[in-house]
Amino acid sequence: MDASQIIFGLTALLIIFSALRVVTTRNMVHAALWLIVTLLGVTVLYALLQANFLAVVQVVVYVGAIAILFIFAIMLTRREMRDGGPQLNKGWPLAALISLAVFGGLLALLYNAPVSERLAASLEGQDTLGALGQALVSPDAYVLPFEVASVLLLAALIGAVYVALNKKQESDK
Amino acid sequence: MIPLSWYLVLSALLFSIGLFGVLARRNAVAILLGIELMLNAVNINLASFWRYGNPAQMGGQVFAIVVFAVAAAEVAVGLALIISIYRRRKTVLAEEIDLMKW
Amino acid sequence: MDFLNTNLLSLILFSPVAAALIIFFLPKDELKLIRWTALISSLVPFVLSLVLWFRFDPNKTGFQFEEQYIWYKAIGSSLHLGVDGLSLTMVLLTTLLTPLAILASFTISEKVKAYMMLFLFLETGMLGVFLALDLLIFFVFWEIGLVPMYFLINQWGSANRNYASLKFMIYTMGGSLGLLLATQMLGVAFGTYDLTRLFDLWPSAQALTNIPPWLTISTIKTIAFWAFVIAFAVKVPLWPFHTWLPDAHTEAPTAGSMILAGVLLKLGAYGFLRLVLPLYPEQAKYFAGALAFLATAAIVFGAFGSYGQTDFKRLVAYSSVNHMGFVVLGIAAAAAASGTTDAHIALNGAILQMFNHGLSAAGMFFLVGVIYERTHTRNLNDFGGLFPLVPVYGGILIFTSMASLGLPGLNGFVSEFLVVRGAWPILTTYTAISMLGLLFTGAYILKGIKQVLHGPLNEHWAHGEHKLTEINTREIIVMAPLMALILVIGVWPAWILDVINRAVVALF
Amino acid sequence: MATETLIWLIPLPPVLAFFLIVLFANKNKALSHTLGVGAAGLSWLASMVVFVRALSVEHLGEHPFHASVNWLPTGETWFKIGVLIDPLGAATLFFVAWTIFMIFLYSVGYHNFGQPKGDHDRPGLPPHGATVTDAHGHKHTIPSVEPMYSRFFAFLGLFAFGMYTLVVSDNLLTLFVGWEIMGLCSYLLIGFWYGKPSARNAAIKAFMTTRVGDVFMLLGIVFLYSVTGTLSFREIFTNEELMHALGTTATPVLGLSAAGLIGLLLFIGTVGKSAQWPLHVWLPDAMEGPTPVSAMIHAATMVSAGVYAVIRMFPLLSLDPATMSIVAFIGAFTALFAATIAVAQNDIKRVLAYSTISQLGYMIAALGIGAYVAAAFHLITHAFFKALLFLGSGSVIHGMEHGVLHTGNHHVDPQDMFNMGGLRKKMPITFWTFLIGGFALAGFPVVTAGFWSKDEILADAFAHGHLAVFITLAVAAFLTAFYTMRQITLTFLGEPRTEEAKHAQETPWTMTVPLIVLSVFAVTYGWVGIPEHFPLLGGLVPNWFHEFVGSTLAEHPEAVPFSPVPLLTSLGVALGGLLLGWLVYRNVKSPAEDKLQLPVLKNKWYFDEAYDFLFVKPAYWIAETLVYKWMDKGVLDGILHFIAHITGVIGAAIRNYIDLRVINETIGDGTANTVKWMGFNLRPVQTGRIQQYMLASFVVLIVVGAVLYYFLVMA
Repeated sequence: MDASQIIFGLTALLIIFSALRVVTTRNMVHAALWLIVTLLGVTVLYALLQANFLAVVQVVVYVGAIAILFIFAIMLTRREMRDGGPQLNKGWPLAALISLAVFGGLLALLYNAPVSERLAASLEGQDTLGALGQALVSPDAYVLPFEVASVLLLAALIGAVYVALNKKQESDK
Repeated sequence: MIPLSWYLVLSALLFSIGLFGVLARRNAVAILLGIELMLNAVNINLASFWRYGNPAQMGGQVFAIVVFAVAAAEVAVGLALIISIYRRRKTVLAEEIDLMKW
Repeated sequence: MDFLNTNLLSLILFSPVAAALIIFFLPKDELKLIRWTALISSLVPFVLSLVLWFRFDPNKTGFQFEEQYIWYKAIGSSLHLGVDGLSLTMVLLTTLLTPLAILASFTISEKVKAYMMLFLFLETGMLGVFLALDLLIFFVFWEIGLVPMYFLINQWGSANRNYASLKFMIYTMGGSLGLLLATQMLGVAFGTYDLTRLFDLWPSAQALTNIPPWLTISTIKTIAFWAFVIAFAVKVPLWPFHTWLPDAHTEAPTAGSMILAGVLLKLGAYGFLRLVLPLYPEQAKYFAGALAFLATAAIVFGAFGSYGQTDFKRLVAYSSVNHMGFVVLGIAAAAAASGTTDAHIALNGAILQMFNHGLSAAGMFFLVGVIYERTHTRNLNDFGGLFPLVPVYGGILIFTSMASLGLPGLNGFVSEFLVVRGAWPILTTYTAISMLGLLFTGAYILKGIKQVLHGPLNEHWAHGEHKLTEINTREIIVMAPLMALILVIGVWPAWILDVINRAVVALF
Repeated sequence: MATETLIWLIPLPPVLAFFLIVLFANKNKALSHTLGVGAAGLSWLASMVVFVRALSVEHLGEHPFHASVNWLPTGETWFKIGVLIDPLGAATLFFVAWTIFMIFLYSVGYHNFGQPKGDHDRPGLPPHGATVTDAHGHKHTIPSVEPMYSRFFAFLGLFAFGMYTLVVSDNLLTLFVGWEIMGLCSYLLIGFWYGKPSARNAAIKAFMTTRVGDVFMLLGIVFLYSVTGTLSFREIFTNEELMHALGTTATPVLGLSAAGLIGLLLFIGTVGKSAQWPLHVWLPDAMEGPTPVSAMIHAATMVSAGVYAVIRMFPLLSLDPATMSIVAFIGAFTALFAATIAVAQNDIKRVLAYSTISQLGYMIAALGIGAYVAAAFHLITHAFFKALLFLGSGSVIHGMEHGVLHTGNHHVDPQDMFNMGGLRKKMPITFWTFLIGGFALAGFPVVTAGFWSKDEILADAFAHGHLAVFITLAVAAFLTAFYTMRQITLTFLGEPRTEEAKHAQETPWTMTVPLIVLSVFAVTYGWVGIPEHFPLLGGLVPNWFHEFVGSTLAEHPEAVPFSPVPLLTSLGVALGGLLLGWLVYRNVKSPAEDKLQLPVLKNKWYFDEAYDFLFVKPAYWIAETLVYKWMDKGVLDGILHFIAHITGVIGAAIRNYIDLRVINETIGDGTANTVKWMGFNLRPVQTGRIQQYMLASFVVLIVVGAVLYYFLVMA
């Protein structure tokens, strides 16, 4: 058991625990905060995987932007949600069963998959970050999906602004 | 060294937890939180397959980045919808948002 | 000029459609504009067919001015047009009568735009039948002609128009069902609908593929022959298929009756000449007696039927049955003895009779329409002694009636004489019986004149709001070309008969 | 100008006049009659020129004036029409030109040209007279001008065209053309005063009755044409082979030869046109036309055309004895039959009408016994004196109308002979000319033309052994003389029997000049045909007519040997009849005293009634009831409507029992209902809760994934 394995194990435990808290805690603000913990755990995993760019983006985009968005949303909708009633719906045991079944199914697949025990090759002398940058803008590679993704993002943002606009108040003016 | 299967098992577990959150939580924001968990599970998979496959091929990372973008878009639209609905109906409970039934 | 020579027929055929499209874009309240546009544009095909008439070379046999365009290649049908002496006269008749009919309908004031457009479509339909050298195209135009006429009767007709238009439509369509089937059979059997080829292939065909073994080729030909004959007999109309005609003619608007009698009936007779005789020479010969019987019945019963009427228009309508009977009598005679001089004379007479009847019947219907427009009655007993009130109208009516009666010196006599002359040695008994019809032709014509013009004046029409007005200039202009042709053909028929004769000698 | 060209031109002026008057001159009376009379004069002039030139040609019979042009293409050949003037044609042309010209002239006076417009006259009715005020302030009623004056001359012009065409034709077809045009004109002229129902019906009767004959004639023409391939007289008659073949070919009708049958058919046309029994009924009614003129057309000119046609076709008829017997029988019978009716008529024109029928019968009978020259001779003399008589009777009526207008008593019929009497003093020219005409008709010996022509017929009949015909004709001649004298006596002799007759007036010169001209011919024309062997007079002048007209045909007929029997007979019947007529009627004052007014004669042997019952009423019934109501409306339309009804019933049945029940309710509605039921029951599944949907989709995902995994990977 080397150091990386230990780090992985601890990180994994953190991720599992915090993720469970995200889905179980009654307080929505807490749930959001637990989500941040989970996301940070995943960052550690990226680092272990030597995907440095992803790790950075995870922190900046997820922790920095998305999580904050959640907290804002929760704050905005909090008035009616003051911890009244259960946080889980009536069908939650069935949901749990399905989730377990999915997990079991995935494990079964992994069990039979030949790749499971593969170890990572060395990345010595490889400029993965440069390669990624090249891949994203090279016409031979992924420039089109990249651009499409950016357009999607733009459209989503405009759409979000439009949907969230308080039309009632607009017309009241 | 960490075998690939570790990452995969972890991601499967994270995915299932996120799925449970999506299926079981009453609060619509909480459902979105679950979705974020699931997306992160996917991203772990993508990154680890990149690392354990051919690191010269940047497809895995590129897909992960696309997932980031999609996640950001999804959260933005999703939360906007929730806020809009909340304004009109004063609720964020998924089970009460059932206008599109028969 | 070369363009004109090579495209003359399609210009004639489609210029009415083009005119109808122009009218479509005119504002619908500009009645005068629509009327004059229709009239002037209907003169275009007339002028073109005059060009055709003078460029036509009667010394050549076979079709002239032929044009062929791809239409439906997969089944061997093409838009094949052409004229010979037979169709040339009919084309001239059609393009002559249409402007006159349009001029005659200047009094129509309802839905003028639709009316004029239908009329022009009708002209194309009729011309198409006369010009087609493709069996399928023939059939298509044959049916196209029905639709405008149906609407003309149905929309602008008089009291009983629904019944009449329905009867007309269903009867003629029912009749042409067999024609369609037989047409398809020919097309399937030979892979072509081109008439010039079918004339060679079909009459001499000794075996057909794809027929049930229990049917012989002669049985098939007989059935197809009768399918053709019934379709054309309904249209001509031959006794006993004639009862649609009095109703349709009586209810149709004036110009509709003119065209119906003037041209539409000729389609049937033309079908006999163009298709039945060349395609089924043996069957035609075999059944000539039956045809002659029906023709004689049409002549005699048509005359009697006409004599028994109290409705002026219906009287004239029945006279069409009588006159067209002579056409079929001539055709029957030619069928029985094709190739002989007698047959040629009979056919000369039959074709000229088609032309002549077109002139005189159109004129008669128009004159009935003239008086109907003024009095709003067609009942012969309501008239009487109108001659002093309308001397010009009376003179024109007597003139046209005499042409219809077959007075020597006017056109009807020439053709009737030729038919009788041709038919006598071939079908002696039938010809003799048909003389009874000729006698009663006189009776009903005189009855019409007697009831309308002669006798004590019906004072109802002499004074006040009902005062009968004289025929006006527009109406005289409609009649003038008809009367001139009636007289010219009666006195000097050679100019038209020569063309017909050469075609007849070459064809039959 | 070449004679042939001139012949072509003869018929044209009148028809041009017709068109000019109809189109341009119908408002101007003077211009109309100038055109009409001028055209008639031109034709007359041309005819006379042609006649004179014809006389100067030797052997005109073998080399007649003849020209033709192509008219109708008939297959490979052409049908030619043309003009022909042979001796018969020339002789006919002579009298036709004269009589027609005289008619035109006479019409000017008859229709009161120059008189004022009538007070109540309207087109279509005879003029009723006009009231004028003279210098002394007295009101007089005088004759008024005919309102349709122009139209009359137009019709006359067309009529003249028809007659000239008929005479100059070289073939049967154009002869028939002229024949029918005259038929039309006779219709138009009889119905000239169309406002009178009697005139209207008479016109139709005339047209239809003659048309019966015409239809048969047309068949005869067609038959002849199809057998010989030509209709030209000369081409047929000079072709001996053809004639022989015609004479020997048998036909299935009555055992006649082809020539006989054709001849018979053509002869039926003549029976109609020349008003022979049994188609004679139209001619007396035709007197409804403008009194003398149209009557004259129908009595002197047009009806002669029928006889002319038979004379033309004589070579054909003479090939078959059976046809000749029929012709002789009909002629002789008609001659006697019509004479009996004439005896009992009181209308001055009807007497003449029946006498015309009778005299035409004479000619037909002469033809029937083979004496075609005699027939032609009588045709011409009869045309002159009968024209004279009719114009004279018109003059009488015109004079009587003066009287009627003077007294104002319109109930007096100016045509009834019993209203006349003593007119010889009032109308001397009319009287003397009428007397000449009457004596010619009666066959007054030696001086009148009628004697010579009638005598020739009787002589022929006797010489050729046709005794029955001879006796019949002799009796008819006796009756003719009798009723002619009756007419003259009642009209002119004695004292006026009515006030109107006292005030009758002589007619203007336009009417009397034609009378005088015609009376000259009525006397002198007989002298050109005096038989060579006649006692005393024979040989003084050559028998020109016999020589000239007889040369028309290749076979020159022999002059009959003289016999005293026919001469004495004709002398006896003529003088006896005249004498008896005068004796019987000189003191008769009213119809009641007339012993011969037998109902059967008065009613013309009931032929009108019989025809009405046998033909007219059945024709109406056949047309209106049988053909129209029963056959067309009943049976044929009945079948159509039945088919339509059956189609409707079948359609309704298909709709009600198949479409509605099976297809709509079971298949269509059934499917829909099932789907609806299922949807209704499945509806609660659609809760609208996304978590439930997602749950369900994951259940499906797992199950399907497991199944696929089991089958694809495990297996």
